[in-house]
Amino acid sequence: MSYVPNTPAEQQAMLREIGATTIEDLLKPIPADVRLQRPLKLPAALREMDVRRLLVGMAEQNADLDQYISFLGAGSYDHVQPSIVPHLVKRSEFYTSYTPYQPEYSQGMLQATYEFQTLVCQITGMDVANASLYDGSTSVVEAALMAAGPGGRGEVIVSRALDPQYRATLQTYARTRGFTVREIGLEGGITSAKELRDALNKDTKAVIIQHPNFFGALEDVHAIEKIVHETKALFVVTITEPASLGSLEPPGAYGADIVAAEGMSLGSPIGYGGPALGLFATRNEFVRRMPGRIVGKTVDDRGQTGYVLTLQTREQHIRRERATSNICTNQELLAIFTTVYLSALGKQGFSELGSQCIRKSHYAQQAICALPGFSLAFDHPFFDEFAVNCPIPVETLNAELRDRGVIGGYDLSRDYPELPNAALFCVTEARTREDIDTLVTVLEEIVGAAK
Amino acid sequence: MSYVPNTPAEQQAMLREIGATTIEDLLKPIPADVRLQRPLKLPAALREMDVRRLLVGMAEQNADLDQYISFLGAGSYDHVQPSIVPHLVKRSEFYTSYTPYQPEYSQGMLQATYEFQTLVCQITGMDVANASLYDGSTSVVEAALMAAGPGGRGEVIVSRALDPQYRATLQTYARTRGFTVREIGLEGGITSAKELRDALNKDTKAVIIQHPNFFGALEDVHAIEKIVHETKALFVVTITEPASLGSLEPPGAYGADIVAAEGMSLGSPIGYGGPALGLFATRNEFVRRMPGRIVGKTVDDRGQTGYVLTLQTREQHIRRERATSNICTNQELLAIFTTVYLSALGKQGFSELGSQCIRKSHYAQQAICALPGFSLAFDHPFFDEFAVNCPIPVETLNAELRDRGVIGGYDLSRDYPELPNAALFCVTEARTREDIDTLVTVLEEIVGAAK
Amino acid sequence: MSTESLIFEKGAPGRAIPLLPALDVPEKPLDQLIPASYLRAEPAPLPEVSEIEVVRHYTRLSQRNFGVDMGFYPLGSCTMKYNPKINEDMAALPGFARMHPLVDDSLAQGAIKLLYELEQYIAEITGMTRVTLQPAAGAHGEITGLMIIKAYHESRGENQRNVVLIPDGAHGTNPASATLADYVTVELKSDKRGGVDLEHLKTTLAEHEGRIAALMMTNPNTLGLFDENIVEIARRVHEAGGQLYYDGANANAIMGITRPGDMGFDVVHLNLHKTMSTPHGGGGPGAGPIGVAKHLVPFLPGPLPAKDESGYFWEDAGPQSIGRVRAFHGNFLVLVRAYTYIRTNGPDGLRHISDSAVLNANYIMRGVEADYDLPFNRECMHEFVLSADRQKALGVSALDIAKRILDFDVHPPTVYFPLIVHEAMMIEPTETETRETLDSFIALMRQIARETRDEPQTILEAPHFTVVGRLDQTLAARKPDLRWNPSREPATVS
Amino acid sequence: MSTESLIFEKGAPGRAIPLLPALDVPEKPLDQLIPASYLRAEPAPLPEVSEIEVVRHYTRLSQRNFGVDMGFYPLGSCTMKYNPKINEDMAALPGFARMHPLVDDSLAQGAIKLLYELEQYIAEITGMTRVTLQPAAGAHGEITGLMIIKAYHESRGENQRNVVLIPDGAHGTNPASATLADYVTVELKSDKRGGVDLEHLKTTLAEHEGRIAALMMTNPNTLGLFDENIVEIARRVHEAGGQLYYDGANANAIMGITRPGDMGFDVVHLNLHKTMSTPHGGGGPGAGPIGVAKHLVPFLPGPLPAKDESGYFWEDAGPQSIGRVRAFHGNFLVLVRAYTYIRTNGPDGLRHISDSAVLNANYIMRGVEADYDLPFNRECMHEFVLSADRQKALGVSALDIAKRILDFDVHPPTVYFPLIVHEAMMIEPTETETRETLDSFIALMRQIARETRDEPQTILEAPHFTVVGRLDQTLAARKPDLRWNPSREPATVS
Ligand SMILES: Cc1ncc(COP(=O)(O)O)c(C=O)c1O
Ligand SMILES: Cc1ncc(COP(=O)(O)O)c(C=O)c1O
Repeated sequence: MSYVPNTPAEQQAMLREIGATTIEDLLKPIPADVRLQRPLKLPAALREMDVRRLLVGMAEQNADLDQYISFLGAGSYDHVQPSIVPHLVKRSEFYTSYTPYQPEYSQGMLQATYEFQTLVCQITGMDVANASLYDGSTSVVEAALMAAGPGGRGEVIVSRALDPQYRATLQTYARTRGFTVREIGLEGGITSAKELRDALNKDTKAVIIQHPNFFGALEDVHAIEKIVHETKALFVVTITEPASLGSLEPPGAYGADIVAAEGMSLGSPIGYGGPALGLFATRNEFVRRMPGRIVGKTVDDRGQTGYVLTLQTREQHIRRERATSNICTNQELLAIFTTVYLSALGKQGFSELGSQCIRKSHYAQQAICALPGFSLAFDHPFFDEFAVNCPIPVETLNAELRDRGVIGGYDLSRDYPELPNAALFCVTEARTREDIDTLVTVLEEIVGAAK
Repeated sequence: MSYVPNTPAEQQAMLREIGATTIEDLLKPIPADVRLQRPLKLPAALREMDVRRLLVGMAEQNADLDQYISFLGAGSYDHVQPSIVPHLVKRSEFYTSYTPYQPEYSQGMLQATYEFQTLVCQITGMDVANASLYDGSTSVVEAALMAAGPGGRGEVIVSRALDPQYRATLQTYARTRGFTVREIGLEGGITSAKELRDALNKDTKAVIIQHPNFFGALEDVHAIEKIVHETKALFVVTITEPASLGSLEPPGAYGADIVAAEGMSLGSPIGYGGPALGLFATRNEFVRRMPGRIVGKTVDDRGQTGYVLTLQTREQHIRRERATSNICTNQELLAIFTTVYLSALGKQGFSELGSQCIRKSHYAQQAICALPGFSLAFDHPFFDEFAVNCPIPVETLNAELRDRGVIGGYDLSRDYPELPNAALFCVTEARTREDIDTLVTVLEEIVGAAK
Repeated sequence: MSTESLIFEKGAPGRAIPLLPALDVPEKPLDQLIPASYLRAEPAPLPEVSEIEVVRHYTRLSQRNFGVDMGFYPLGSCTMKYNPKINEDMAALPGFARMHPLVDDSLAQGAIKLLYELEQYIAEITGMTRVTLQPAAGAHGEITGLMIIKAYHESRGENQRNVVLIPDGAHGTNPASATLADYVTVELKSDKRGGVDLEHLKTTLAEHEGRIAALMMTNPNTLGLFDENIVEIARRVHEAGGQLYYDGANANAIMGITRPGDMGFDVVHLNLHKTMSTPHGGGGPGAGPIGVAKHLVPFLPGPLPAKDESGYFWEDAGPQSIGRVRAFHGNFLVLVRAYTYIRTNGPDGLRHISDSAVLNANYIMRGVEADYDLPFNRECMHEFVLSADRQKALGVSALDIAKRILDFDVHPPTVYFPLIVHEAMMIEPTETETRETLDSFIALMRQIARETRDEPQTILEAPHFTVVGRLDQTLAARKPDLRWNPSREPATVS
Repeated sequence: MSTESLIFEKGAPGRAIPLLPALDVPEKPLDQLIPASYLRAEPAPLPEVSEIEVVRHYTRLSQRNFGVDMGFYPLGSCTMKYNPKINEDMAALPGFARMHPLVDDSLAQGAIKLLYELEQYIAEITGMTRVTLQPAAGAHGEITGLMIIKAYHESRGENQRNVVLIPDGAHGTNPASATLADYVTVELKSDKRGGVDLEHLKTTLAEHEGRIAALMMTNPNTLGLFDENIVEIARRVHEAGGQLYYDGANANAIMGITRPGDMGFDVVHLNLHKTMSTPHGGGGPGAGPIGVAKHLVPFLPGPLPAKDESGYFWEDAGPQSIGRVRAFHGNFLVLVRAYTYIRTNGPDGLRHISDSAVLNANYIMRGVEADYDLPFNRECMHEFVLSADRQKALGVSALDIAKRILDFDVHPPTVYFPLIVHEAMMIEPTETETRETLDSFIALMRQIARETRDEPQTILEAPHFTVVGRLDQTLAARKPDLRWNPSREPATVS
C-alpha cells in the first residue's frame, strides 16, 4: 500500500501546472548511465493486514520476556514499565516531531528534555547532563574523547570489568582517533587498585570503570577515585544498570568527573537492545566541552519562561569540524521515556526499585548457591547481578533451561576465558519469587540429571 | 495501589482547615445502623504489575481471534481494524471526556459525532441518524417504541429470521411496556411474505426484518416494503452485519422508515460482544421522535461554525417522564471508532469490504458444499454468512474443530429446532484463503474419521 | 487554534487507503454471486481521503476536546475521576478484545471467571444478593430494575401497582425509565434539609395506596446529601408494598461506608463509568450492572455466569426471568476495566476513595461558601450544590459562571441540575485531585465572585480563550442541521 | 494555552505511585545485604507526585509540541513524512519489544531473519554489497564509514591518506565526523550550477596528491540538486586513490531511480528515520545503517546476521573488521519499523515515493519562485533552497519568515542551511502531502512575501499565536540554566 495521497490524475494536473509532462521530465538532471534501468529487487508491496500477519509471525519466533523467565542482564536489564509511560510518550505530538530547532513549536519536547537533564543529575548526583547520546557504549567513547580533548591523543585506562562490548566499541574508536586504551586487570572480581596505580601515567587522560561492574560487583569507588585524582586524569564512571542508583551512592558523591551510562532500562522497551539511551553527565566546569544537544531555560519576548536548545556552538551544525562531537540525531524519545518513568516512580519508587533489586537478587543468589555444585564466583557485594560457578558448562546448562522456559544467566566464558564455568545471573524487581523458585528447582533438576 | 494523590498528612491538614478532625466527622449524617461495620470482603489491593499479571493470565484462558481461525458470525463479525483507528480514537482527549454538555470544550467530540451521523446516513441511505444507542438489539427496541408512539400499545411484527437475541430483548421490553410482538415464519430461509401479509392489521405499528437476515440470507426487501407500506406500519430494517452496506442496496433506497443496526464491527474491537454500538437512522419527518443524543451544526458568537447537542427537548434530562427514550450515557466512543474507520476505508475501501466478504464467503461456501454430506440449508443469495446442513451434529463437529484450532460455524439448532444439523458459517475479509482451505481440509478429515 | 473542516470537505476523487488485506480468492464478478438487484447501484458516498488526512483531522479534533487528562473536571453527578491507564491496557489484551461472544464456554474461561467474580464484588460492594452485568449504562440498569420489579409484582398478582415515586431532585433518567416501564411517575418533595419530605411521602403513599410499585432514589441524593431518614423511608415504602430502587450514580461516596442493600434497597445499579473509573469516552460506553435482593433473583435477566467443578459457564435464566435486556454479555471491555480497578484498589482502597471524595467535596464547599449561596449548609458527601442566586441578582447566571470557568483550563461544574435549586452549580471534585488543584479551583471561584461584582462584562463575554465562543443553541434546534450534505456544501477540492 | 510548570514544582512530600510489584521475598535490611558504605545516604531527590499529576503534566507538554500528525512540516533535509501507525504497532509487538539482546540465537530467529532481510533490502536500494545495521543515526554511520575507509587504506599500507574532501554545502556532521576519524577536512567549492566545482576538485586533488582518503557528499546535494557530474567526480576521486562516501540524508529522492553504488560510491549511509519514515521522535532515535562496496566488506563491524541450513545466526566479524561501533545490534525497534515500511511499500511503492517527493518539491518551487529568489533555477529533486535575500533587503530575514509561518499551523522550512545560500530557506515537502496542502503553503509563502512589502511589522513581531514568543537565545547561552535546582526555585507546594 502507499502513503502518497495524490492520485495519478492529480499528479498529472500538478505536472501540467509546472509545465512538465511526466515525472521523467523532472529527473532529467540524472545522467542515464547512473539511472537504475529495472525495478528494485524487493518483495512486492503488502497491504497493512498482510504486513501485520507477516511481522506477527516473525515476532512469534522470538522469545519474549513475558513468555520466558529470564535471568539475563549483562548490560541489558528487564525492569517493569509502568503503564502510563508508553501512554504518555507515545502521544504523536512527541514522536512525530523533529529536533526542536523551532522552540515556539517545541516547548513540550524542550521542557521535557530540561526535566530529563535534571532527573539525570538527580539520580547521578552530577551537575549537568546532556539530552542523550546513542547508547551507553558510545557515551563511554564520548567521555574518552572529551577527556582526550581536541587533540585526541594520549591514553585511556579501562577496567577489565567494563562491559566487553563497551571495551570493544571504545577500541574501535580509539584505533581510528589515535588514542590508546589500556586495560587493567581484576582482583577478586573488581578492578585491581594496584594495577591501576601502576598503569597511571602522565599521558593518562581518563580512567573508566563500571559500577556495579560487568559481574554485578560493586567497585571500591572511593579508593579508585583517590588514586585517579592523584593524577590529572578524569574519573569516568560507567553504569549499565541505572536502577542501581536507586540504592547506591551516586557518582557525584564519590568524585566522578563524568558519568557515561546506559539508560534504556529506565522506562524504555528492552527491544533486543535498541534503541538504547546514552546518558552523559558531568561537572559544571566541563559544560562547554560536553558532547550532544543541551536544553536551557530562558525567557521569551513576552517575559514568559521558555526552553531552547543552547550552547549550540559546541555542535556540528555550527562548529562543523571543530565540534565537540559529530552527534546530530540522538535518542530523544527514549529520554522522554526515562523522564516520565523517573517522575512517576519518584523519590519513593526509585528507592524501592533499588532495594527490591537488591533483595530479590540476594534471595536468588542464596538459593542458587545453596545448591550442590553452585558457588559465588566472587565474594563481593553486588547489586542485582552475580557470577556463579556452575557444576556443568554454562552453555549446556542454559540449553537445558531453555527447554524448560527459562533463560539462564549470561555465559561469562564468552568474554572471560578465565571464568570457564561462570554464569552471570540477574534478578530485578520484574522477577517474582515464584520465578526465582522455579529457576532453583529447575537448576537442581538439570544438575541432578546430569550426574 | 491508590490513585488518591493527597497523603494522609495532607488530608489531615485539609480536615483541620474545614474544622473537622477525622473523615468520620464528615460521615455523621449516615445513621449508624446503615454503616458497614467491617471492611468489604474483596481481594486485597494489587499493585499495577501484579494486577497486570493476573489479568494477562485470565486473558490467556480465552480464545482470541488471532490465535484461532474463526468462522463465527451470528450477530458479531470479525473485520479488520486498521492500525490508525485505535491510534486516533484512543487519544485521551476523547476517551477521558464526558458527554459534551459544554460545547466550547467539546468541539472535537461534537464534530466527530456530526461526522458519525453523516456517515451512518451515507451508508444506510437514510436522512438522519442519532449519536448512538447501546447496541443493535436495544436499537430495535427503540425503533419499536418509536413506532408504537408515546402510548406504547399495539403490535409489532418481527421476522423469525431476526437475530434470536434481538427478538428476546424486544420481548422483554414489550412485556413491560405493554405492546405485542408477533413473530412471522420463514419460507426457504427468508421471511414469508404470505405470513407477513396475513399478520398485518390495523394495530400493527411496525414490521421488523433483518437484512441480511440471521441466516445470512438476503431478504426480498422490495416486496416486503410494498406489503408493509400498504398499511400505516413503519418498515424497520435491522442490520447486524453493517459491512453488507458496502455492497448491498441501502435501506434508504428501498423505503425503510427506520434502520436499527449493530455497528461495532465497523472499527471497534469485537470484545466478547461489548461494548457494542447501536446505530439508529430514520427519515427526516421522524427526527423529533428519535431517541438518543443528536449533534447539530450552528454558529458561535464570533460567527464561526461550531457543533452542539441539539433537539434536547426530546431527551430525559429536559423532558423527563415524557422523553422519547430514557437513554443518557450512550456508546459515544464506539461512534468515534466507526467514524474514523469509515473515513479511512472511504468510498473505495468500504465498497471493497463488501465485495471481499461476498467473494470470500462464496469461495468458502462452494468449497464446503463440495464436501460429501455438506449442503446449503437454503438456496438463497447471501452476503457473508450461510447455513450449511452438516452430516454430523454441529456440536460434535465444532468440538472436533476446536481441537484443531478452528472455531466452526454457529450451531443453529440452539435457536431453531427446525434446523437440527445446520451450522452458520461466516467468512469475512479477515479470513485468508489459507484459513478457508484449512477449514475445508479439517472438515473433510473430521467427517471422514466419523464414518 | 484554527478551525478544522469536516472530513467530507477533505480529500479528492479517487483517493483511497488500501487498508484491507489483498483479495486472495478468485475475483468473480459480484453479480455472478448475488443477483444484481440486491446490490448497490453506486458505492456509498463516503470520504475519499488519504491516511495522513485522516490522521491529521482526528488528531486536530482531539486537540479541540477537553478530558480529565487535561485538567480538573468537577462535573457534578458524573464522577470525572482519573482513568487509570492500566485499565485501558488490560481491556486491550487480545485475550479480551479479540474474543467472539459466541465461542464455546471452554474457550472463554478467563472471561466468564472475570464476570463471575465481578458480579460477586459488585454484590458485596452494594450489599445485594446477585447481579446482572448486561445493562450498558445507568439508565439501562434503571429500566432493567423496573422490569424486574414489575415482574415481581406480577408474580404476586399485583399487576395494579403502577406508581413510581421519584424525588423532585432526581435525575431525568429516573422518570424516563419509569415511563418506559409503563409506570406513572409521582414526584416526592424535598424537605428543608434536602432529603425526602417524610410528610409528603406519607401522604403520597396513602394517596396511591395499593398502587405503589417502587421508589427510585439516590443516596447521597443529587444535592450530595445523605438522607438520614433512609431507614424510615425504606420501611414505609416496603410497608406500602413498594420496592426500593437505588440509583447508584453517587456510589463514589459510599464504598465501604454504607451499602444500599443495608439501607433497605431491593435493586441497585452502579455506573461503572463513574464509580469504577472506566472512562466515560465522551459520552459512553459505560456499564450499569444492577444488583438485586434475594427475592428478586429469579427475575434477573440471563444468562448469568456460573461455576461448577468443571469450570465456568453461562447458566440460562430460570422461568421467572424477565429475559435478556440486550444481546450478548454486556459491555464486556468496560467490565474488564472495572474488574481491574476493583482488584487494584482492594477493599481498603475503595474505602479510601470514598473517604477522600467526601473530604475533597467538603473542602471545596467550605472554601467557596462565603462567596456563593449554599442552600443546604451541612456536611456533604462526594459533591455539593451551590446556587448562583446571589450572582444572578447582579446579572450573572450559573451558565455565565460556567463559561467563565472555561477560560482557565478547568471544566465547569454541572449547572441547572438538580432542578430544585435555582441557578444550581453541582460540584464533584472526586478523590483523584490534589490539594493544589482544589485550592486553585477555590481561588478561581472566588475570583469569579469578585468579577461578578467588579467586572461582570468579563464573565458575560466569556469564554475568551476557547476554540469557539458561545454557540447558538436556538438556531441549532430551530433549523436542525444534523448531517453534512453534499448538495448544500460542495467539497471544494481543487 | 496557559503555561505548564516543571514536574519538580508539582507534588508534595510523601506523594508516591506504588508502581512496582509488591515485594515477595523477605524484606531484609539492605545493609545486611550490602555494606552501608556503598549505599545512598538519602533517596535520590526525585519528584513526589501522584499519577494524575504525571499524566496531566506530560499530556499538557505534548500539547505544547508540534509534529507531523498536526500539520505540514516541510523542514528541508529532514524528510518529515507521515509516519505510518502500523510501524509503531509492529515495533510494539512483545516478540520484538520484549526481547533481551543476549538471548541465544535459537530464541531470536524472527529478529535475526528480519535484520538479515533488511540488510539485503538496503543493499539493493543503495546498490551496495553488504550492510551493517549497527549505527544509531546518520552521523554514526558517517564515522563508521570513515573508520572503514581508514582501515581499508591502512590495510593497503596507505596510512598517509588523511584528507577528506567535503563540499561547501555539506551538513555539519560530515566535517565533524571527519575530525572524529582523525582526518583533515578540505572544503570543495560549489559551481554556478550548484554542484561540485570540477575545476576546484581537480586542483584540490592535485594539491593533496597521495593524501586523499575520501570524498563525502550527498547527491542530490543539500541544495536539492542532482550533481550530473557524479560519474566524473567519482572517477577522479578514485583515480586519486580516495574512497567515496555517500551521505544518504537525501535518499528520499532516489529510491528506484538511481543508486549510490551505481554512481560509484564505496560507502553509503541511509537515515532510516528520514527515508524509511521511522519517526524522528523529537530528535531521535534514528538508525543510520551503512552499505559498502565489495572491497570494503571485510572491514565492516560485526557481528552480522547470517543464515545456514539450521537457521539464522549472528556471525562474528573477520580479522580485518574495524570492530563494534556500539553495544548490541543497533536500534532494533527502529529497524523493525523500517522493515515494515519497505515491505508495505515494495519496489514500486518506493519508486513512487521518490517520484512523488520530487514532484511535490518542484510543484512548490514553481509556485513560489516569483516571490523569492531561487539561486539555482533548475529542476530540483525532493527539496529546494530559496533565498530570502530580496526580503532581507526590506528588513525581513529568513528567520522572521520562519517565525511568521508558525502562526499558521505549519512548521517552517530549515533556515540558514546550507551555508552557501544567503538567507537560505530549504523546503522539503515529502511525498505524503496532498495537493491542497502544497497549494495552501504556496499561498502562505506568497502572502508573507506580500506582507514583507506591505506590513513587515506583522512578520517582525511573529509568532503571534504560539504558546511562547521568540525566545532569548543569547541569554540562554550566556547564563546557561540547564537543570532545575531546588535552591534557586523552591517547589512552592502548599
Ligand atoms: C443521578 C444520576 N442518575 C442516573 C444517571 C444515568 O446514568 P447513565 O448516564 O449511565 O445512563 C446519571 C448520569 O448522569 C445520574 O447522574
Ligand atoms: C545532509 C545531512 N547529513 C547528515 C545528517 C546527520 O544525520 P543524523 O541526524 O541521522 O545523524 C543530516 C541530518 O539532519 C543531514 O541532513
